Amino acid sequence: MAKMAGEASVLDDREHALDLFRQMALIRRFEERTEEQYTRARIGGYCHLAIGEEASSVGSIDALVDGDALYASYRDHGTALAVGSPAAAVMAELFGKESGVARGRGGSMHLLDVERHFYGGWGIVGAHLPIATGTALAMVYRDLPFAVLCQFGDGAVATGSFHEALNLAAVWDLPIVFQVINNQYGMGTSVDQSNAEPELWKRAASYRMHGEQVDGNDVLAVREAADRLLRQAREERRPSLLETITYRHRGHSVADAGKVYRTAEEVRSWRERDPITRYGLLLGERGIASAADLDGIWQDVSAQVKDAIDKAVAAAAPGRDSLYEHLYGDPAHEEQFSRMQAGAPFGERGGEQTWQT
Amino acid sequence: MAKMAGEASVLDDREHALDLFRQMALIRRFEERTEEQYTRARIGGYCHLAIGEEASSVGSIDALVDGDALYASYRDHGTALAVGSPAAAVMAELFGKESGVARGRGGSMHLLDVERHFYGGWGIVGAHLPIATGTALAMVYRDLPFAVLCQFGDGAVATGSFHEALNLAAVWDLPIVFQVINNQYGMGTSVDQSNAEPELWKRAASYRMHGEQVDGNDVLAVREAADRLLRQAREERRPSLLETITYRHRGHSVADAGKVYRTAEEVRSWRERDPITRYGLLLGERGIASAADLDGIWQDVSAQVKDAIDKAVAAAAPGRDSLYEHLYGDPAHEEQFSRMQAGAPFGERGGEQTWQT
Amino acid sequence: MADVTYREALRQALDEELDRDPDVFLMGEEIGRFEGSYKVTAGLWAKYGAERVRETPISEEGFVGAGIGAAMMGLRPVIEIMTINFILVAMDQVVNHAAKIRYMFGGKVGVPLVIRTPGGAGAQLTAQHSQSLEAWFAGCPGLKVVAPATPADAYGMLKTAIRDDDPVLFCENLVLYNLTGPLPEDGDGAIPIGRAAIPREGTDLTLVAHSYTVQRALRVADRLSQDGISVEVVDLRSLRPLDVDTVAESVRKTNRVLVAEEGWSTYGVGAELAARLQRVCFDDLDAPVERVGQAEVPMPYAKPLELAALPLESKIEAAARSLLAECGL
Amino acid sequence: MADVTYREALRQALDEELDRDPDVFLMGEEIGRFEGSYKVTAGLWAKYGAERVRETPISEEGFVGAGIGAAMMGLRPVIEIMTINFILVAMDQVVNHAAKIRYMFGGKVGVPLVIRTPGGAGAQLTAQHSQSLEAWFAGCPGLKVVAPATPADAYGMLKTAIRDDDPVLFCENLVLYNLTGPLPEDGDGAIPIGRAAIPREGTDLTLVAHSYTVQRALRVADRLSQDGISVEVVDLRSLRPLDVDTVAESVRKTNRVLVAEEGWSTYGVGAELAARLQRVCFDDLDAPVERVGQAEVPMPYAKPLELAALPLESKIEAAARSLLAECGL
Ligand SMILES: Cc1ncc(C[n+]2csc(CCOP(=O)(O)OP(=O)(O)O)c2C)c(N)n1
Ligand SMILES: Cc1ncc(C[n+]2csc(CCOP(=O)(O)OP(=O)(O)O)c2C)c(N)n1
Ligand SMILES: [Mg+2]
Ligand SMILES: [Mg+2]
Repeated sequence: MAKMAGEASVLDDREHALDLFRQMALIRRFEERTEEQYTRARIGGYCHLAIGEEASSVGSIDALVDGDALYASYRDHGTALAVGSPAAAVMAELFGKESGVARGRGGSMHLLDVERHFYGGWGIVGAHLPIATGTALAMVYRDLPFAVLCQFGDGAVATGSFHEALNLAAVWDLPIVFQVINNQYGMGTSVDQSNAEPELWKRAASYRMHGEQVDGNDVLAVREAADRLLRQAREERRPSLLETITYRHRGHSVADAGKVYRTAEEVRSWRERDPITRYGLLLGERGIASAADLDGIWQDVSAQVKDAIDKAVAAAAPGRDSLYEHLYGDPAHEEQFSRMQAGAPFGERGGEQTWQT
Repeated sequence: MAKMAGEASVLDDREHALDLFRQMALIRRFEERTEEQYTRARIGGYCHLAIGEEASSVGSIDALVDGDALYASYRDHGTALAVGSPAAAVMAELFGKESGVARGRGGSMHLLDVERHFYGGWGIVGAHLPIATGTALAMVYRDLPFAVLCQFGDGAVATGSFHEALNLAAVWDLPIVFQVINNQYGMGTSVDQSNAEPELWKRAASYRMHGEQVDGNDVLAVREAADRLLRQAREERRPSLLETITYRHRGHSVADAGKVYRTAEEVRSWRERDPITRYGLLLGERGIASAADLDGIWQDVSAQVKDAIDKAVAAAAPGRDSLYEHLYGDPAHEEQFSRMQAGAPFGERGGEQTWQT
Repeated sequence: MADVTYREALRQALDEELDRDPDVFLMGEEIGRFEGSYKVTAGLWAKYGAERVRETPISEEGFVGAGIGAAMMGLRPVIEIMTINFILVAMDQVVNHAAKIRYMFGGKVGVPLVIRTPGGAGAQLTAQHSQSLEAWFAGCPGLKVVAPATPADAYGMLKTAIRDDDPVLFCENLVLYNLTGPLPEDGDGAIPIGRAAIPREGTDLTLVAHSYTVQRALRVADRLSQDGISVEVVDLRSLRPLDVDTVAESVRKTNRVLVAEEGWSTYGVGAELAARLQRVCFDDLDAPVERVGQAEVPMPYAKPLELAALPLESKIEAAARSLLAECGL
Repeated sequence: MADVTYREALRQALDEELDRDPDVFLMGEEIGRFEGSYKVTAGLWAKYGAERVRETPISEEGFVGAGIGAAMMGLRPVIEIMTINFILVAMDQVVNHAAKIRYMFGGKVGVPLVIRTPGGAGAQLTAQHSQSLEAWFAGCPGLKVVAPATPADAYGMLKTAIRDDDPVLFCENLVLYNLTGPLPEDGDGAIPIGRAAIPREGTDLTLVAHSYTVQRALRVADRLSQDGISVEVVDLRSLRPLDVDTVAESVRKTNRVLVAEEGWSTYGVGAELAARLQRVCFDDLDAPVERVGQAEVPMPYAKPLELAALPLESKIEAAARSLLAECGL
């Protein structure tokens, strides 16, 4: 969340500058340990890591103010951490524990943190763009001075949802920044294979919307652009499209080695542009942080992640008897469904009542 | 269908020049009589007239060569006529007769003429764009030297299908011309209410595709642009987006008076730009046709439409016993479904067998 | 109070809810100046303005999604999908999103959304505009699906749906819009979800239906009564929750049941009801549960074919008579 | 011939059909260089090239539509939708278009299209990636829907589906891909659509299933046989057409039937079967048709909840025992 109100450079505020580093380091360490926990089968399902993309995520999320809303794709562990969700609650979600951010129901792809205005973690490519647009509509409807940041991958740009959402946001003058995190691939498909116009930010023109591209591995550049565009959204109710160019070091998911569709050379060249190393060097150059300072941060975040894992291991899984909880929220729903029990599949007769609401 | 191969001007070929007039006149008269037949309840369902849009339709369809495929929206009476389907078969379809182009199953919105490569008449806004794209793909797959012309309304531009189809066509280098017939409104919604970028042709840029706009009430301008873009599609396998600006004189459908969302003044001003009157004047000015010539054409097409109505009135409606015909085409389908009769709804017991395949 | 049309009942419910709760707003194609393709929102745009009666481009996936995102913030969007046929382009938003959000996010956020949409057939609108797809949604946990058959229920259940904290698919019917009837007399007329109604009592046969088919069922009951056959008509009103109890109670009395519906019977509403009833009324049924639905084809255009495909009264009546004959009645 | 996996059986069928008919081509996300998200198309891109094994952007609505448009020209596209969950964004193309085109256009054009897509759950993929939605499509006239449960059927029915002149939804299952079994011995192995199979005969109970649930059913039958209970397992193989005859014949022998499925039971496959069977086997049934399906919630992530939601063998077995107990067995 935004640490400063004005226009001052991040680097002038040492605490803020270090915090950006800390956030990225936390994500990196969290993802590494997540991968390890996944291979130990403590985490199930799909598991998409954001290693290499930390600056794209942290830079723009850092520009949010309290009240702004955030949406992300399924590659959302870093999103939750950047927004400030406790690492333990995030890890607990990956472990499927009741103390997880979604009470263990959502897992890796469906993190959220409503108190921090983070509205998920979504699994259908492109589909959360219209939803985020609706949240921006709610801000206008309620006359709130806030904006929405909606992050998604380059793969989403080819979906009909992308087009409908951007057009609606523009036709309706909604306060939303669409951030495409262009990590070069959607699974094994490259951006130019998916998109006739691979300069994705240019699509903004189809909606008379401002579009721009920044180096997504430069956390300060991302932050600057996001901050500016979010302000424009809040103050002028103008949507925009921000493309941040980055790379995922790992495969699409932990199950994908990521070697078939790209060369070792390509991966290596991007690793050399690692956003965290790069920002660390900058902090050193500017005399903001010594190697020891950064080391200290790495140790802190490592301890934090270790603690998160320990807590997640120890946490309780949801009980089987809670299977039907949270399906409906309306207080009347039990009454509404009360007459649907009769003849329900495996109902009256079976020892176990599996039909409930 | 294209009457000339080369680059020569349409006006240099008197027969061709008159044919364009004749086609537009036929559509106009057909639509007028259709409206009348609809109010006499001989036609049911929805009924969308293309009065005022004749030049947009005829101009581009005239640029097709035999082998090119054509797709249209539900506003398709004129499309079928322009492609050369017998007026009697088109009218019979509107009357729901077995001799109709779709054997009376499709009605007004679902005309087609496979022999003339006209692949329908579609009712879900935007949805035929991907389908037309697939037909263009088939042409490449089969290495045919033909192109697809896909016509749709301005309303379709806001659909996800528009975006997905144009992107696929561009990514795959398909021979297709997407023609948006911009008649200013989708039902009662104006183009700028639906589209953040109301210059619809500009959307082509999002797909690195050529886009252009022409006066859709100028049949020669439409023909010239379509001819050029279809050639480009056939010869260079490059898709494009062509916007033709026109106006529908009537309401959205026969049920809509078309008065709530536009002023009488606006309608009047467009009627003054009537594409048929205008082209007739041009033919006169250039000495290609006298008032008497044009009158003769009007009489011919009126007779043709009258004949079509007479035939449609006299034609037989499909028999109730043909209800299950054409559902599946595979020769094995009856055998496949033979074991599904048992316990079918209202099956064995009822006097009438409604479950069949 | 004078009788009103089903259309007017809906309009009044919308008007009153817009008036009552500033979080309620409408969204859909042509619902503003044009007053709705079927004129359900007549006068509301003029009264409440473009923010609360929001017109949309032809982007069902987009604006259903936008409704979800607004509902997640606590607003109560009421979306009109011009006809149920077009919901197919927004299916992912309804099924993968609206229905799943609360559960998938562990109850941390909900979706108080209503999607109003008419289904039905009979005006030669052909294959792509004549469907009754409600059973698919009724099979989807997380959604509620209602399909009122009278002006009073349309009015009362729309209010309840709007006040419900969960997503409700509110199925209307093109043929019902002009049906007239009284509005509820007492209170604000809200009618609970999940309760079937018995618009006509009888003893020989239970005839179950929803939406417009209830009106057909009532006419069939009339006709059969002329031959001394007493038909009890059950109006399901709600498909999820499905009030199996009420149907079962009726069947325990009549011992025979026919389910009529406008959609295709196979894998349809009648299938679920038959599956329930053969279980809870196993010893009460004198004959199997029977079903009548649309002929299993896309709806054809030509009038004779359309008539042959529709579950008309004649067809329901024939099925009823055949079922009764089976039982020696 | 050595046993092959279900995945390999599919791959071989695709390979042979690509080889046999130049009009057959594949289309889908990641099916080329990446060889398919579940590796079903391994080696085919290398063998047949990018024109015949066409990779697509994430545009399901777009490329399903493109498949339809290519099929209308007489090509035979075989589309892979990565999992059935994503078909919801292409639902309009499947239901309003593929299913209706031939009929709506009076038989003048057809759609020889296959859509292959895996459903199923069990690997903690959560609500948006764990569905079994095939019943909805099975309810749609104009489509055929198959769901093979063995490598031989996967192989043989995929061939038949590709050669069929009408659109076929070919349902695979994530959990089945690694199942091994023999391929058909004779001819080219094509297996007709619309014929259920009886992988295990029995006399006490008919247990009906499709797709992966057939494997569960067979294991349940094994377990029950240890207690002297003889279970006949019917593998539906096809949901539209649905081979009611074979199930009914079995029920006439066993007098008891349980339908198990991976999807939600309510308005599901078992509903339709129950509706049919209570009719054609009215006097043969000793007890009502029973159903077991997924718990009626979006699939939760946490393992204990997922296990509680899945129609596991234990649950099927319990339902079977309870049904038999009902009948004094
Ligand atoms: C509609 C839809 N189609 C397919 C998928 C399967 N899928 C999951 S992730 C993915 C690639 C997305 O790539 P991108 O948007 O670039 O995000 P990244 O993984 O690079 O972060 C695909 C095809 C899906 N989830 N949703
Ligand atoms: C997906 C979808 N949504 C809504 C409709 C209802 N509808 C039919 S025509 C129409 C307006 C289309 O306008 P446009 O594309 O400009 O074509 P025009 O009628 O002007 O020729 C609408 C909204 C539909 N058929 N399909
Ligand atoms: Mg990507
Ligand atoms: Mg228009």
